Amino acid sequence: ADAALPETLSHAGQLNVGVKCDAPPAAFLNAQGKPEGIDVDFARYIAKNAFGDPGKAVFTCVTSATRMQMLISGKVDLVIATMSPTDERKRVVDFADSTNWGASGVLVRRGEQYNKLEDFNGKTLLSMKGGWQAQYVRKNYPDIHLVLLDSMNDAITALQQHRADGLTEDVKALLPAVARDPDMQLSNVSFGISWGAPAVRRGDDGLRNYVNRMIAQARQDGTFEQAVKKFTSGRLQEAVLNGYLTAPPDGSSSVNTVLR
Amino acid sequence: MPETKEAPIIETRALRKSYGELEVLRGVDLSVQAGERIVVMGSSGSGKSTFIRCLNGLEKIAGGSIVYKGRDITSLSEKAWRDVRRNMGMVFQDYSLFPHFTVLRNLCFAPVREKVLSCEDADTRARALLKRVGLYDKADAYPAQLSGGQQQRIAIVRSMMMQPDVMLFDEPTSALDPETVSEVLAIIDDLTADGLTSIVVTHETGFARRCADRIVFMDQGTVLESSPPDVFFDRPATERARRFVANHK
Amino acid sequence: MPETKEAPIIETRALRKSYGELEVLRGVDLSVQAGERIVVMGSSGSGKSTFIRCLNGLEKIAGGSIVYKGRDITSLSEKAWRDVRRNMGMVFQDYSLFPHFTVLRNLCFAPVREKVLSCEDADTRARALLKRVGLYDKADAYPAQLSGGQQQRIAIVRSMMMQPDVMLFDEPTSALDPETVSEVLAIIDDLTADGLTSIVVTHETGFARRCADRIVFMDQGTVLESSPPDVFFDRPATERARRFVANHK
Amino acid sequence: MTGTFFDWHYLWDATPLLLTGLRLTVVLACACIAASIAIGYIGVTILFLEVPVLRRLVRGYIALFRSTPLLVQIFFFYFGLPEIGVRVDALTSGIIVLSLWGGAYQLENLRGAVDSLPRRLIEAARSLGLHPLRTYCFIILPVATRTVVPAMMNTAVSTTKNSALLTAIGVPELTYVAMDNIANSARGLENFFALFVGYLIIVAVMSCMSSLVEARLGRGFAR
Amino acid sequence: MSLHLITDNAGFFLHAARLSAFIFLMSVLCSTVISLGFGGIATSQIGFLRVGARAIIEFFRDVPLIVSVFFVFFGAPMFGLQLGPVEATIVSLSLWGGANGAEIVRGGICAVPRHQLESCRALGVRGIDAFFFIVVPQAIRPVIPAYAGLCTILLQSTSLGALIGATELLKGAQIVIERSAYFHGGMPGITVYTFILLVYLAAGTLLMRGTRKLEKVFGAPVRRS
Ligand SMILES: Nc1ncnc2c1ncn2[C@@H]1O[C@H](COP(=O)(O)OP(=O)(O)OP(=O)(O)O)[C@@H](O)[C@H]1O
Ligand SMILES: Nc1ncnc2c1ncn2[C@@H]1O[C@H](COP(=O)(O)OP(=O)(O)OP(=O)(O)O)[C@@H](O)[C@H]1O
Ligand SMILES: [Mg+2]
Ligand SMILES: [Mg+2]
Repeated sequence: ADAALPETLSHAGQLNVGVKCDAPPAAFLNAQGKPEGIDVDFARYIAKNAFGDPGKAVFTCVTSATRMQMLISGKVDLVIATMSPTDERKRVVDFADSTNWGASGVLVRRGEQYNKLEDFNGKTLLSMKGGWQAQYVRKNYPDIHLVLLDSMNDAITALQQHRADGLTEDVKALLPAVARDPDMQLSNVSFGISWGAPAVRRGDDGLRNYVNRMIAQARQDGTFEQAVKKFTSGRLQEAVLNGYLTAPPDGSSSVNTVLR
Repeated sequence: MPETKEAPIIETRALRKSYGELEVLRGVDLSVQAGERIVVMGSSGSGKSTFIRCLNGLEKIAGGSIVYKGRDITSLSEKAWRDVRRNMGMVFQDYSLFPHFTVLRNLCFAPVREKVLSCEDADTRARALLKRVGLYDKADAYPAQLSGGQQQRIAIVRSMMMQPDVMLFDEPTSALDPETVSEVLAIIDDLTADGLTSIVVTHETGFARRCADRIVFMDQGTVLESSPPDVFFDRPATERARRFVANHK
Repeated sequence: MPETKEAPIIETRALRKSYGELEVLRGVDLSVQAGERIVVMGSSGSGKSTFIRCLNGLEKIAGGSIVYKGRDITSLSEKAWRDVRRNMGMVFQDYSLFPHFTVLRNLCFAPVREKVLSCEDADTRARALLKRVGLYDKADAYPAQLSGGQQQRIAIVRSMMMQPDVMLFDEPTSALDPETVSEVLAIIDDLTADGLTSIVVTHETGFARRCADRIVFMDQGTVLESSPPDVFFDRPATERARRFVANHK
Repeated sequence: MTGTFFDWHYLWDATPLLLTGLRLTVVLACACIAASIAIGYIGVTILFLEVPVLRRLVRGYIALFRSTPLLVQIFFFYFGLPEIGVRVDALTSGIIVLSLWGGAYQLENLRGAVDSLPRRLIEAARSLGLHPLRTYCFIILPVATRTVVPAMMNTAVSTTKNSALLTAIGVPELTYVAMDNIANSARGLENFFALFVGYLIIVAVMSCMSSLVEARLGRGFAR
Repeated sequence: MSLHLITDNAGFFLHAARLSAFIFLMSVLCSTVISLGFGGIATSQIGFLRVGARAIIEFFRDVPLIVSVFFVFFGAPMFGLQLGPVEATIVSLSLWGGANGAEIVRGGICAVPRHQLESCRALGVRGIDAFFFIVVPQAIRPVIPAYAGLCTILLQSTSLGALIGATELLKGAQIVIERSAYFHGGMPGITVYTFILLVYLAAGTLLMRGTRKLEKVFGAPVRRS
């Protein structure tokens, strides 16, 4: 094993990591109940480097609502769960460098035309609970009626059923819906880049630095590329790969970026 | 049973009734003349309550017939029974007053609702009856505010509101404490004295002796004896009745 | 009250008891000789039950004293009361048998648990008593399988198991139907005939006349009369007692 | 959890948002309680009058709603209703489920009360020659209602408390607002404090109301 | 309806259902212990014990169960406890069930007719013997239906675990829905929700059957022949 193994890992003897269980392609449980996905592969990659055994990554399911709590309470030492660094969150946990970026977009029903977020004033926009898009919209566009849900599938169903006019999320998360549902399309609205970053407990710099190194290494040796290709296809694959491997158009950096 | 000249007001022939396996009435024959005052006695479970409930159509009978004023009412529709019941008052063992109505409303509700009396008539009649049983000042009380004896007197008055031809009483005093029993029995005696036909199930031998024209003794679902009180109490014909009378002192 | 030579087995002096505001007993004086058979009568609410429960320590008294066999037991500890109670049987109005025990277990539970009798002795005694009240074959039945009269007979037998000196009965027959009343009263008569002291609260005048050595008439928390049955029933001294006797025919 | 142990300042800032949640909770509760009591009365009437086919439906309805988790019912209706062509938003869907759920319980309460009425009471009405429908409307229902008030109030309180489950489909009632605050700021203590106070107030108000209703209905009724 | 959705994930559902069952059994066990303890204390003669117990019971009864689930999950670290979703669900269900069960137990003890205790006193039986041999056996039977009702609610409430990420049956269902929608498209929601609704219905019915049996067993000697 690595000589510079952070204390958290050497002490635990394994990597306790929290991932989502219902968020393909990032992380999900397969029919056998085993975790799979891009985040899961990355966690196994870390474990393999740390302990020489990818099986030393031990996964726990978290949700958007519980992921910070699981970290704070010590149930897991690392959370890789599509979490964007924000000021509010940084008061509670520490973020490693971001692994990927994604533009936020709005999914709408085919044939409906929206060009900027203002177009949704007075209309209903869906978003995920605890997602930063919700906060962003609430803060900057108070006239948009915002409805927050727990899961993407709920939201897409709601949109199909005309319960709302749009669904805002990471473009990555929206693309699968576009791919499988001909009645849905991505609108021209694109508002800001969100980063996804692993998080560690406040002050656990050892693990944070270690994860930072792993991210750089994984980007180099094609680990991310492989993982993305394994769980995605088509337009989605393209968008996700871009998010992992290229720099974002707004010039923001993956290092300690905070969304406001 | 001795044949009488006049047609009976109410008559049962071979009345039978079972609850599941249990045969409760096994052919009850009884004919009651208008104005007669009958007391039904018998030990617990002998079928007295069941019999009196059959008379009123509260129980469906299994066989035999009931003739009321010359008309066979055995298999009337529920609607026709309702009309019959208006002419047949019934008072139960435990006060069955409507707890959410005042005394006056208890008395007037059925006759007014069923359009037997107008509102004013019902009111007049109710107050007159209340006066007669000494409860005039309780007209606006609720049942729960009355003692058991008072409640039972109201229940009797209620069933008199429709001016019935026949009054049925099922142990009207058995839920009362000893001191109020005689007060309620006196009311029954008073109200039925002037020509009203009445059938009273009771264990009160004093009342039976004093007020009954005839004692009907039931045992195991049949009428075993039917004789005037002095005969029944002093020279009962059957061994069973002798034992019964002895137990009741 | 006439003074007697022998020391009384149980005696109360100026016994008082209140429930909150309500004064239920206002100075009850009574002295009972060993072997005497007392019947306590009085209208409802006059404090009969409360009095008899005080004798047995089931109610804490507010004033006065109770002397049992020459010993003041007024302010004993609960533990000492337990010993006194073993010598004082008590039978309640509603059959208070333990519904989850068989008849035999009902009888043997208290004496065996409290180590008054051995298991075998209790069993022998229970069966003897059951035979005496004619319920030998019901030893293994559960209370719910018995009629009210049978249950009450068992309750009486249960309180006789400890061979008490004094038996207290609180309206032992008032929850029974008329025909079984006399059967239970006969048992009480039989069991208390041979020198057992007994205090019976009852409304049954027949029983009181026949079996009591003395009638104690209570009214509003005091003893109003205390006289032999023939005197009490035929020439009551007070107006209140006269009214009471008249009501009970 | 971070910074000061209990931040009144934070709570003060969050209060307006929490109050919108509280308001929705109250509205939800009122709507669902009213609807569920209505369902209860309709259902018990169907059962009592033994309406042939409807009776079985009512039985099945009670069984279904009483023996499955409300949370699953909430999801089921939220995604199930549109499949049969009913397009409603989360709030409406939530109100429907919660009313149906409460209705099943209110119905059971009423059925129990009607069944346990003294048989004498009904027989007395019959022996007076009173029409069965009038007996039902003027005697049975009023008397049963008086005995059922405590149980009815219990169910009403449960209905109110269970409105918190509508959080799961994004109805922004009190719990939803508080949990959203926590997910965003990890300020658990303040938000839970607000939740406890909010629900305690609602439950306290409801118990007071229930005592009032009981006292009012019970006038001249209980001994 | 696509039934293969169910059959393909049978193992997964079974696993989730096992977790639900585990949460349920643990909650019932802990609730019973808590309710016996607190129910007993709530009927005790000692004033402050009684009042204290009643206050705690009231508190847990008044707060919506879902709020106490969240509270236990997010609040436990404040008391130095580290509870995962499953443990938090069990703890909160137990506290809630214990509070409600205590009320039931208290009711059962109070419902034993007074004259039963008085007969014991009149026979000179010690208080403690009377409590264990006379009061408790008689309190059990009338308590069973209410307690069974409580168990039914506990069974249903295991689904609350889904909201804090315990992969019990409901959360499992949601995971299957997400995965299936991602890889195969369509609207798997209605099928899966119908399926688990039926599973809960079956479990609830089974539970009720069981208690009716239990009632018969305990009711036997007291019922009229
Ligand atoms: N609804 C019923 N279902 C089954 N059996 C019944 C029913 N009502 C009465 N019985 C049985 O029918 C028999 C006769 O009952 P009934 O009430 O007529 O007796 P009774 O002479 O009025 O007695 P009591 O003096 O105790 O009132 C009894 O054995 C009783 O158990
Ligand atoms: N536990 C109690 N709390 C308050 N008041 C009581 C209690 N027990 C009895 N009382 C009251 O005390 C009075 C006397 O009651 P008690 O039971 O001694 O009368 P009683 O002579 O036995 O009457 P009955 O013939 O009806 O049994 C009554 O007014 C009754 O209401
Ligand atoms: Mg009868
Ligand atoms: Mg008494």
